[in-house]
Amino acid sequence: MLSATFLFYLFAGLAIGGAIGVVMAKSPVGSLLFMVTALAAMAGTFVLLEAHFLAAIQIIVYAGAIMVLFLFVIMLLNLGHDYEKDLKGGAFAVVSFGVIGGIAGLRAQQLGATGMQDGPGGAAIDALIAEHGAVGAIATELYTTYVVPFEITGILLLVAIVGALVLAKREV
Amino acid sequence: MITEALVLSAILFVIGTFGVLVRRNAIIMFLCIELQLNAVNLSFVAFSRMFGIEGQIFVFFVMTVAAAEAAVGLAIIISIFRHYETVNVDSFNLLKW
Amino acid sequence: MASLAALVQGGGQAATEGGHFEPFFPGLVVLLPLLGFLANGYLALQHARASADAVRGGSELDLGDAASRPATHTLPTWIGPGVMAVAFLITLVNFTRMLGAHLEEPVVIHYWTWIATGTFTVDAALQLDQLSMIMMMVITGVGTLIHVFSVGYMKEDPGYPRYFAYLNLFVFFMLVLVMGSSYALMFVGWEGVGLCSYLLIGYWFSDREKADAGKKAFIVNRIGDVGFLIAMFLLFKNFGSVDFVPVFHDAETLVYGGGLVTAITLFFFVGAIGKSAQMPLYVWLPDAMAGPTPVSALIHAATMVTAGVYLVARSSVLFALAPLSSAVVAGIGVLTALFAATIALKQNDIKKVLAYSTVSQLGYMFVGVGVGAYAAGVFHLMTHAFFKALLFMGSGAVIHSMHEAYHATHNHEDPQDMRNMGGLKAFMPITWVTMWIATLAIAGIWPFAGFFSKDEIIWYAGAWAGAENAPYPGLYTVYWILALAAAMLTAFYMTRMMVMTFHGANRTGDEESKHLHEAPAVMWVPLAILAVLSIFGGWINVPEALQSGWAGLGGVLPMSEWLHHWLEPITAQAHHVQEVNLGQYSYYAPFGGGEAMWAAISTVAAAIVVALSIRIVGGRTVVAVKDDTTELTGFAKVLYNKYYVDELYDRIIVQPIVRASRFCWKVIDAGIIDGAVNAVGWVSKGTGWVVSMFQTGTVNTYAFILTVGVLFVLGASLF
Amino acid sequence: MTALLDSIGYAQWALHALIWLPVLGIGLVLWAEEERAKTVAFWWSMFVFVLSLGLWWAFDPASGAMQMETTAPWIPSWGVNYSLGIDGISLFMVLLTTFSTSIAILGSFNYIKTRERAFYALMLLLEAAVVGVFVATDVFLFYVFFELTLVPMYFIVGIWGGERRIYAAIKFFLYTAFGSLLMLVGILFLFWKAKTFMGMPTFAYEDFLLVPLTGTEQIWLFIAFALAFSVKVPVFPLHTWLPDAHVEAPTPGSVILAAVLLKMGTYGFLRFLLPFFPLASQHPTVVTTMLVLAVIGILYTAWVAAVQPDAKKLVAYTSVAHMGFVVLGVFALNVNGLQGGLVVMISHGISTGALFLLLGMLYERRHTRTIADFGGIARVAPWFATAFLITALASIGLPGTSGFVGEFLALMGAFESHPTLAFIATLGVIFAAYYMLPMVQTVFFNKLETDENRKIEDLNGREMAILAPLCALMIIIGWNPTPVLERMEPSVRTVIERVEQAGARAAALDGLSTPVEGGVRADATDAPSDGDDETTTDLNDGSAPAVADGDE
Repeated sequence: MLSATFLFYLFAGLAIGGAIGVVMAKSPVGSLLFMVTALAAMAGTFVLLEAHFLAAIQIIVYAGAIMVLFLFVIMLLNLGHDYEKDLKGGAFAVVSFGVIGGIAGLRAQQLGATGMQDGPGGAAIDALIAEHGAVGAIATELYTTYVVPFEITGILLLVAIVGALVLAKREV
Repeated sequence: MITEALVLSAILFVIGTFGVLVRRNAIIMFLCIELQLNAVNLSFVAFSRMFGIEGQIFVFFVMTVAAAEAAVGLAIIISIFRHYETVNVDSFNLLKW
Repeated sequence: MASLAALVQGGGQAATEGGHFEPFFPGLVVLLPLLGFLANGYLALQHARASADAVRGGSELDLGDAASRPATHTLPTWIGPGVMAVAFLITLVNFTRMLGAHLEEPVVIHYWTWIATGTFTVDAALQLDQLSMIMMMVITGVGTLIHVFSVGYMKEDPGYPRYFAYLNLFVFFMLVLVMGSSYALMFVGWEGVGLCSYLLIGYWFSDREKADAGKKAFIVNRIGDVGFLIAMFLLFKNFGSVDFVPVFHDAETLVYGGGLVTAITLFFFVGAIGKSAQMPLYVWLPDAMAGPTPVSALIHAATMVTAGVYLVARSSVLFALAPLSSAVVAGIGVLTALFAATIALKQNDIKKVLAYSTVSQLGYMFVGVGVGAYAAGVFHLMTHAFFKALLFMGSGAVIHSMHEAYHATHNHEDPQDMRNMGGLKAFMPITWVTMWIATLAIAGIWPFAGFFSKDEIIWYAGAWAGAENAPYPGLYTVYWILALAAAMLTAFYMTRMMVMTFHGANRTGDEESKHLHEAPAVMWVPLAILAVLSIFGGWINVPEALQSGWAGLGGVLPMSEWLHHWLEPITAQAHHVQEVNLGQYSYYAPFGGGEAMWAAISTVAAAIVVALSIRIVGGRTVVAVKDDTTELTGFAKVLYNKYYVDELYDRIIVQPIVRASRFCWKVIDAGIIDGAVNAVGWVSKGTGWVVSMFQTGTVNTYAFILTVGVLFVLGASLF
Repeated sequence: MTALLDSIGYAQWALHALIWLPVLGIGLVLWAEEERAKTVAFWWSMFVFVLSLGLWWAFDPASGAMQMETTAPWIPSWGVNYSLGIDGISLFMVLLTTFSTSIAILGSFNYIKTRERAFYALMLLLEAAVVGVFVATDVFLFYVFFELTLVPMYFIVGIWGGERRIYAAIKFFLYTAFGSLLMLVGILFLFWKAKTFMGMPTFAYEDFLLVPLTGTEQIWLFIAFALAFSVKVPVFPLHTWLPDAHVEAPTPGSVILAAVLLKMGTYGFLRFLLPFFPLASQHPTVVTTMLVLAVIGILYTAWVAAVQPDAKKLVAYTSVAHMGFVVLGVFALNVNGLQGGLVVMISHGISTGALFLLLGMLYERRHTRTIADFGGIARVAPWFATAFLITALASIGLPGTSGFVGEFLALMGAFESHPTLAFIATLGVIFAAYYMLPMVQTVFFNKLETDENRKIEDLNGREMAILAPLCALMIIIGWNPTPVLERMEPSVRTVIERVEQAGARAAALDGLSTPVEGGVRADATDAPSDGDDETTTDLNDGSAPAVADGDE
C-alpha cells in the first residue's frame, strides 16, 4: 500500500512539474496539457486532504470544462505559431522569481511550523463526512449558512456568460 | 501534511506568478493565473484541515469565480485578437492613458 | 471750498505777533499763477488738438499772421504775464506793509491740514517773513519781466500756450517753495519746480537731445531730492515736526557741531547741490540750456537754481550749528565757482557760457551762506537774479535776431554760436548796452550791483578765516583766495563773450546780416528795467565799511546794510549761535587789510581784467563756424569738453547702472528667480515623465510591479 | 447723508449687498444679449460702486474697531460663520475695488471682442470675491474668498490674454495657490489651537486674536501666512509671476490685478499677520528680513523695470517697487509707516491702474506695446500725453500727487524705526525717475517719425471719462489726503496696539504655561515700551529648544 506521504510527494512533484511545464512550454496547447496534469495532481492532494468533493470538482470543472474552453479558444484563434518571441527572458525576472519564491516559501514554512500539523478542523470535517458523506458535508454548509453567496455566484456566472457573449460577438 | 501542502501551494503560486510575468501570450498568462488560483485553493483546503469546512466552501466559490473569469477573460482575448490579430500582450498597451 | 475761500481772503489765523503786519491776499500770489496755468493749460490742449489734426494730415498747423491767430494762441499773451503782474503787485503791497511793520516772528497762514497721521502733522500753510518776501519779490518781479519778454521771444512758436502754462506752473511751484511754512511744503515746490524745469527744458520735445536734457535734469535733481527727504526724516525723528517755526525753535537743543545736526545739514545740502547745480551734480544745468532762452533766464538763472541757497539761508540756524557742514557748503561752492568759470572760458555757445557762469555764481552764493553770511548769500542771489536774467534775456534777444536772420535766408547755421556773431552792437544797440551793464555787474565792477554782493561774500570768506574761534581757518583762507581767483576768471569770460558777440566784424554772413535787427519793445523794455536794477540793485546793501568811504561815495549811497537788517529776524538765531561758538568775524582779511582795501583791489583788478580781455579777445581773429577748422589741443581741449565730466559720469555711473539693470533683469530675474520657479515646474514635469515610464500599458509590467509590491508587503510581514 | 443712510438701514445690508449684488449681476450679464453685455455690466458695477460710496458716510471715522458687523452661521459644526465687517483699513480697499471694477469694465469696451458675456460675468465674480476678501471677518470665509479670486482671474488671463496667456495664467494660479495652501495649514493649526483654547470650534477673527501662541509657533505660522501674502503682494523674490500675468492679461485684467488683487497681500499683512502673530512680527530678524526684502524690491525692480522693452512689463515691475514701499511701511510698525503703506496702496491702485488703462488704449490704437515703436505721440495726442504724464508723475511720487503722500509717510515711518534701510529705500525715488521718464520720453516725446504713430487718435469721450476721475483722485489725494488718513488712523492704531498688547499678553501667557523652555518670559510684559528688545532676546532663547517643546 502506498503511504499517504508518498502519494502526497508524488502528486506534489507532478503538480510542480506540470506547473513548470505550463510556464515553459512553447506551444499553448502544450501549456494547456501541462496545466491539466497539474490540476489533476492537485486534485490528488485534495483527496489526501480529505476534500473529496473538491477533488471531483477540480477534475470535472477545471481540468475538464475550463481547460477545454481554453483549448477551444487556442484552436479557434489558431495560436501557437509565433512562440519564439513569447517567453520573456530577463535576469531580473528570474532573480525576482527566486526572491519571491524564497520569501513565499519561508512564509509558508513559518505558518506551517507554528503547530499547524492537524488542527481541530480536520476532526470536525471528518465528523461531518461521517455524518453526511463527502458531498453532504459541504452541501449542508453551502445551502444553509452560505446560501446567499451561493446564489450570488449563480448570478455572477449568468452575468459572466452574458458578458462573454457580448464581448465575443463580432457585431453588436 | 498541512505544512507540506502549504509549501506546495506557495511553490505553485510562485510558478504561476512567474508565468504571468514572463509569458507574453495572453492565453498562457491566463493559464498561469488559473494556476495561481489553484495554488490558493490548495492553501484553503489545507487550512480547512485546521479551521473547518469553510475553507472548502471558499474553494468552491473560487472555482466558480474562476470559471466566470475564464469565460469573460477568454471573450476579451478573442475580441482583442480580432482587433490586433495577435494575443501577444506587448503588442497592445491599452492601459496607457 | 472753505479752504479755497480762505486762500483768497488771506487765511484764517494770521499769527501776527510781532509788529502790525496785515498780509494782503498772500494766498492769491500763489493761486494766480496756478489759475494762469489751468487757463493756459486748457488753451494749450485745445490748441494742441487743432495742431494734432494738422499733424495727422501730414502738415503743420498754420498759425497765420499775427492778426488772425486763433484765440488759443493769443489769449495766453494776456493771461500769462497778466497773472504774474497781478501777483507782483500783491507781493509789492505785502512788501510795503512788511516794511512798515517790525515783524519779529514769521506770519504763518494756515489753510488746511495737508497730512495728518496722528504722530505727524503738516499743514498747507504759507509763511510770510522777510526772507520769503525777498524771494517773492524776486520771483514775481523778475518773473513778470521774463513773462513779458517771452511774449516777444516765443510768439512764433506753435506751442505758445503750452509754454505759458508751464511757465505759470513753474512760478506757482516756486512760490510754494519759498512761501511754504514747512520743509514738506517746500519740498512740494522743490520737486514741482523740478518738474516744470523738466517740462520746459524738454519744451521742444520732438528734438531728442532736448527731451534727453530735460530727463537728465529731472533725474539728477532727484538725487538731490533724496538728500532733502532724508534730512526731513531726520528732522521729524528728532523734532517731531518739519514745520519751520517749531524746528527752529528747538534747533538749539542740538549739540553744536554734533553728528546729528551735521547729518541733517549735509543731507539738506545734498538737496541744494542737486537743485542749485553744484559739484558734482551741476551737469544738468548746461544741458538745460536746451530750453527756450527765457526759461533759462527764469528757471536756470534767476529763481529755481537759487532754491538751494534759499534752503541754506532758511535753515541758517541749523547750518550755523554745524561748522563742518558750513565748511563743506563753502568748499563745494568755491570749487564749483572756480571749476565752472574755467569751463566757461572755452565755450562758444553763448548760452553755455552763461550756464557755466550761473553755476559759478551759484557757487559764490554757497560760499556766502557757507561762511555764515546768510544775508550776503541772499543778496547775491538777488543781484544775480537781476543781471543774470538780463544776460540770458539779452542773449535771447541776440539768438532771436540771429535765428530770424538764418531763418529768413534758410541757413542752417547755429544761431547760438558766438563764432557766427560779432559786431552785433551795430544792429542791436540797446541789447548791447544793457548786456554790458550786466557784464560789468557780474564782473564785480563798482558801482554795479554785482560788486557789492560778490565783494561781500568774498570779504566774509576772508573775515571768517580770521574769526576768533574759526573752525578751519586755513581752509577758509584757501576759499577766499579761490573765490578771488574765480572773480577774475568771471571778468575774463564774460568780457570774452561780449566781445565775441557784439564787437569786431560781423560773421553772420552778408545776406544774413541784412535781417539782423534790434529786439522789439516787448523784449527790450524788460532788458532795460533789469539793466537799471543791475546798476542800482546793489545799493540797498552797501557794506558799512564802504558806505562812508569811496565806494559809498562818502555816504551818498543811502541804504547801509539794509538787507542785513531786513533779514535780521531770520538770521539772528544763526548769528547768535555763531557768536557763542565762534566769536566775532575778523575785521581783517587773511593777509591784512580791511574790507574797503580789498574791495578796491578786487574791483580794480576786475576792471583791469575786463580791459585786458577786450584787447586780448578783440585782437584774436575769430572765424565763423563753417570756416572754423582749428583743432583745440591740450588743456584748452579739456576745458572745451568740460573736463569730460559728462563722459566720466556716463562711464562710471550711468553705464554701470544700465548694465546692472540688464544683469538684474536677464540674469537674476529671468535667469535665477524665474529659472528657479520654472525649474520647479520642470522637476514636476520630469518626475511625471519618469514615473510615466512605468505606465507602459502592457499587462506584464503592471503585474511585475504588483509582484514587487507584494514582495515588499510579504517581506515586511516576515521581518 | 448719514441720516439718509440710516433711514434705509444701510449699515445692515450694505456689506452683503456689495458681495451679492455683483453675483446677481453675473446672472444679468449672462442673460443679456452678447452686444449689450458690456453696457449691462458697466451700469451694474456703477450701481454697486455708487452703493459702496455710502460706506464713506456710514463709516464712523472715530472708531478703530470693526463696524457694521453682521454674522450668520454657515457650517456650525466647524464654527464657521458668514460674518462681515469693515474698518478703516478695509473701507478704502472696498471702495477701491468697486471703483476700479467699474473703471476696468468701462476700459474694456474696445479691448474685449470675444465671449463678452463670459468676460463681464467673470469681472463681476471677481468683484464679489475681492469685496468678500476685504469684508470677511471669519477666517474661513476670508480664505474661501481669497482662493475664489484666483478662479475668475485665471480665466480672464487665460482666455482673453496675449500670446503666452496659458503660461501666464498657470504660473499665476500655481504661484499664488502654493502660497495660500501654506496659509491654509496655518489657519487649520490656529483653528485647533482656538478650539482647545475657546472650548468650541471657531474661525472667528476675534477669537483667533485671543489664541495664545508660543514664540516658536508664531514664527512658523508667520512664515506660512507671510509666504501666502508675500506671493500676492508680491515681495521680492516671489514676484516673477506678476510681470508675466500683467503682460499677458487683457487691460481690465491688469487693472484689477494691480489695483486690488495685489492689495489683498498687504491687506493680509495688516489684517492677519501683524495682529495674529505679534511676537513674530516684532522679532527683529523677521522685521529686518521683511524690510530688506522690501528695499530690494524697491531698488531691484526699479532697475529691472528701467530696461524693459515692453511698456506693460515695465509698469508691472514698477508695481513690485510700489508694493515694496507698502511692505516697508507696514513693517515699520508705527502709525506713519502703516498709514503711509495704506496710502501707497490706494495711490498705486489708482495710478498703476490708470497706467495700465493708458497702455491698453495705446495698444488698441497701435497694436504694440514695445516702447521703441512709439515716439512723438504727444504731438498727435496731447490729451493722452497729459493724462499719461500726470499718471506717471503720480506713480513716481511727485509731491502734489497721491503717490508722494504715501511714499513719504511710508519712508518716514520706516526711518523712525530703521533709518539705514529707509535711507537705502529712499534711493528708490531716484530710480523711479530712472524707469519712468525714459519711457514717457520715448513714447510721447522725441520725433514723430512713423506713419502709424502719426495716425494715433487722441482720447475719445469714453476714455476721458475713464481717466478724468483717476487723474482727479491722484491730485486730490495728493493735496488733501486728510479725509483718507483720518479714517484710517484709528484702525491703524488698533492694529499697532494689538501688536504691542497682544505681544505682551502672549508673552505673559507663554511665560506662565512653559516657564522653562517656553522661551518668552514674563518680564517682557513689564516693559512694553522697550518690549522690542526684551521680546527679541526671549524669542531667541525660545527658538532654540523648540524641538524639546514639541516632544513634551
